Amino acid sequence: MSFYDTWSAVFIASIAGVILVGTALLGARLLGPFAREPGKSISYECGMLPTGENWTQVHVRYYLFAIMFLIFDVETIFIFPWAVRFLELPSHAFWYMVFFVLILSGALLYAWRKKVLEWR
Amino acid sequence: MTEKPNTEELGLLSYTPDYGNEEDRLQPVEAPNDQALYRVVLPGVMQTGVDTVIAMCRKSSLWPMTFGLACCAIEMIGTFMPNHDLDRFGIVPWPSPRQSDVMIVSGTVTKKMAPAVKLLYEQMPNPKYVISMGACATNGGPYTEYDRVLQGVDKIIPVDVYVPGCPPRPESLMEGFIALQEKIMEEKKNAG
Amino acid sequence: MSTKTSPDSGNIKTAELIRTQLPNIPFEISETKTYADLKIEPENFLSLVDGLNKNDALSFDLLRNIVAIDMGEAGLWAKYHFYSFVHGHGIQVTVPAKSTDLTIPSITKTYPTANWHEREAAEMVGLKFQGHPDPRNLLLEEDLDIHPLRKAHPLQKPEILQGIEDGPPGVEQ
Amino acid sequence: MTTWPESQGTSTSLETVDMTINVGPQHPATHGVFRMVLTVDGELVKDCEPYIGYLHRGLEKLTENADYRQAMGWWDRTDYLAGMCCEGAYVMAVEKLAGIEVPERAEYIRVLMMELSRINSHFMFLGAFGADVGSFGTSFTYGWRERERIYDLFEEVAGDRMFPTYFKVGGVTMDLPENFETRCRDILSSIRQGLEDFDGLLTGNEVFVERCRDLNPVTPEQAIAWGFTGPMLRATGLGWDIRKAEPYSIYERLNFDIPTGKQGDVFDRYWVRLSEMYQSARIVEQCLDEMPSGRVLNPDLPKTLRIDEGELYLPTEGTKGEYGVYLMAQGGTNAYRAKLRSPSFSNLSALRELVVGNYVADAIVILGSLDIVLGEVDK
Repeated sequence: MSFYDTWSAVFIASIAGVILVGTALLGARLLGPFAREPGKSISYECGMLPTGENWTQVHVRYYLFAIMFLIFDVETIFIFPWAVRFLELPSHAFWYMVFFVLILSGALLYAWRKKVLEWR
Repeated sequence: MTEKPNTEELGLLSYTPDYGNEEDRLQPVEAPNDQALYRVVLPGVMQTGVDTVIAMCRKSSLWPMTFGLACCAIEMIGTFMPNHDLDRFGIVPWPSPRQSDVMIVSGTVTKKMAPAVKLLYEQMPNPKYVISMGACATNGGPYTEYDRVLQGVDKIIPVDVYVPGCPPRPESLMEGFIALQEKIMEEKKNAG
Repeated sequence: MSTKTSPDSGNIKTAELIRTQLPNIPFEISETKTYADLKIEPENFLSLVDGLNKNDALSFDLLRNIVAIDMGEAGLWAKYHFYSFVHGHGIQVTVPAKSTDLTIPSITKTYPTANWHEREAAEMVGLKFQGHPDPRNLLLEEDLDIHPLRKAHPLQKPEILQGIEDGPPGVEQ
Repeated sequence: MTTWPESQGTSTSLETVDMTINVGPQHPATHGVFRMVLTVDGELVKDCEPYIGYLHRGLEKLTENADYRQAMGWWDRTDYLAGMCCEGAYVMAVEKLAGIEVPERAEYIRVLMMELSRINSHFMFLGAFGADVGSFGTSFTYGWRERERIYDLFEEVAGDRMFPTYFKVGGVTMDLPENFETRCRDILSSIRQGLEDFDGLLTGNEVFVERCRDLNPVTPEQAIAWGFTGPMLRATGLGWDIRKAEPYSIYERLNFDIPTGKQGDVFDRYWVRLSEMYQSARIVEQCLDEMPSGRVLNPDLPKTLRIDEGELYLPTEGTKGEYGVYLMAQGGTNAYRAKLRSPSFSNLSALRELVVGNYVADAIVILGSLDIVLGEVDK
């Protein structure tokens, strides 16, 4: 298999990506008449001028929930290719994935016991 | 007359945004007429083709900003609901001004509400249109004699279509939208 | 007319009941089409309100409504409507404000719902409610100092612009 | 300022600054142009500052400068969800002030129309409240299916959908069309069908009940102190309805009962309004059965209505609570002073006590459960 056969799919995908993103951005820039108005830069506060500053310190509980979500999101990324190729894989590959999922559910149990999931 | 109690020494937090005094709260806002880049880049003969295509796309997907002020808002919701369906014209009600094309001013615009209407109009992306729905938004309607009511929303923002009625029937609001679509098709040059 | 004129018009019984219960408060009783009316001076208005609220034969626990009226040369009046759930009777109390300082004692302590009613009455007619926790404008803008419901306050002239030139003959433009 | 609890072992105290969120005049959840500024610490509402007056259109000033009968155009635009309830209240007040008799048939037609517009307004509440809690489109479309039918009936009877100005001082402008009885009965059956649908859609929905149950319970004493009337007060368990307590028109001849809630929380307010609609449908049916024949308008009405000295305060049961009309006449054709006691005004004045201490999402649900109409709050 020559060099191009293996990598041609990657080339096509990246070119298509660039074209799509490019036309979207260029189209918006070309076709849409952008109007510079004083009100446009003010952040939308239901028709009122914004009060107070928005760059405030946010409580740490938001960060914890974001991290918990991230762990399980990344986990699904690993499960997808495994599930797609599941039939061709040898039978013992199943137990690898179960072991992987067990580790993460252990993490979930730990977080649960440390009362991270409660919303204080 | 009675002097105004200032809120600071009473320890009250006053969240009233300071839009300035009465006159410049009610200053009118002009419609922006910036030209899109393709009119500069493309040669003249091709512009009309692109204009018609874009105008057709724009007219068939008008997203109104739901801006219910008073009784006309209930008829406006009635027009969105399945009995007088507006979705078949591609008109999807959208709560925020950032993604909407049309501002339906449905109800009485009072002088206390005027600066908010102006700010919302400015925060809408260009090209934008305004439908003044009902007699109140057109010239103050039955409340035109009270001095805290603004006699028509076209005193502060440019209006494209006036829909008569108090409140206008859903069919007449639909007719207003169809008139707006025809207007978009005619003026496709400067809307470009 | 509806069969049972309700609330029984001019139910003087409630007014007499109040007279007997609160003998030492001077007020005049008069009759309106629906409720009896007590006219009282601002000085002993607070004591009347406490009497109405605390006295368990009256126990007026709901303040329904405060109406501020510009009576022209008779000054500014405020009319209160009270109702008692226990006994099911209602009363109207009229308080003419002194034309010198136009103040009426505020009753937000005993009736928290009076807060907004008094703010609206204050800004609409120019009465001042002494002891009100938050005397800002409610319906008008905060920096406005006009009293729309005064008789002297003008109306706005409706603008007839469209088609003004082809109006019917004889209509002064 | 909240600190991360020491039990986690991290001793750093992370100060957070309270953010002010402006739920402003143009907001889908405020049912009109109402604005409240929430001071929020994370998700918890610390303070709420309501601002009204964005729809102050001078109802009282205009009524003072117009004839008694002309002013009805403004009065039914106050509670624009139930046009006929406001018309009925104002017209009854003027008749009682002027001492004008109303024929029997007109009384029955009025009560029938008022109860239909009460159902109409409660359907809008169900639609909007469902949207506030989460089902954005479905509850609106369910509600509007019935509202359009009631609007068609109003249009057949009086020619306009929302503000038919069908009532007149002295009776009703026109008699009912011939097929009105059959039309009204099948609309009643479709209303009952609509109510079962809503029962299944919202009361049957476990998430909806979970969100509304035990949210912001109110005791009867608090409700009376804050001036709550109507469904807000009946939700706390105090079964006070002006149609029963101080009956006007022909309400004491009709038998219907007053649904009351148990602890005044958001679910009870919703449930009281839902079961009130069944009672209103019962009233409409009774009116249809006992409808006398005869004249619908008082024959000897004066050309220009002049009312000499007199004043009155007539409380009526509007859809949101006690819709009271105060009129003072000093002779002449114009009312000297007119005041609307608007239920939403008093219900809304206690918003800060209701909302503080809950989450932001629950604050929106509580505001939705008040069922305010800004046309009547700002007058």
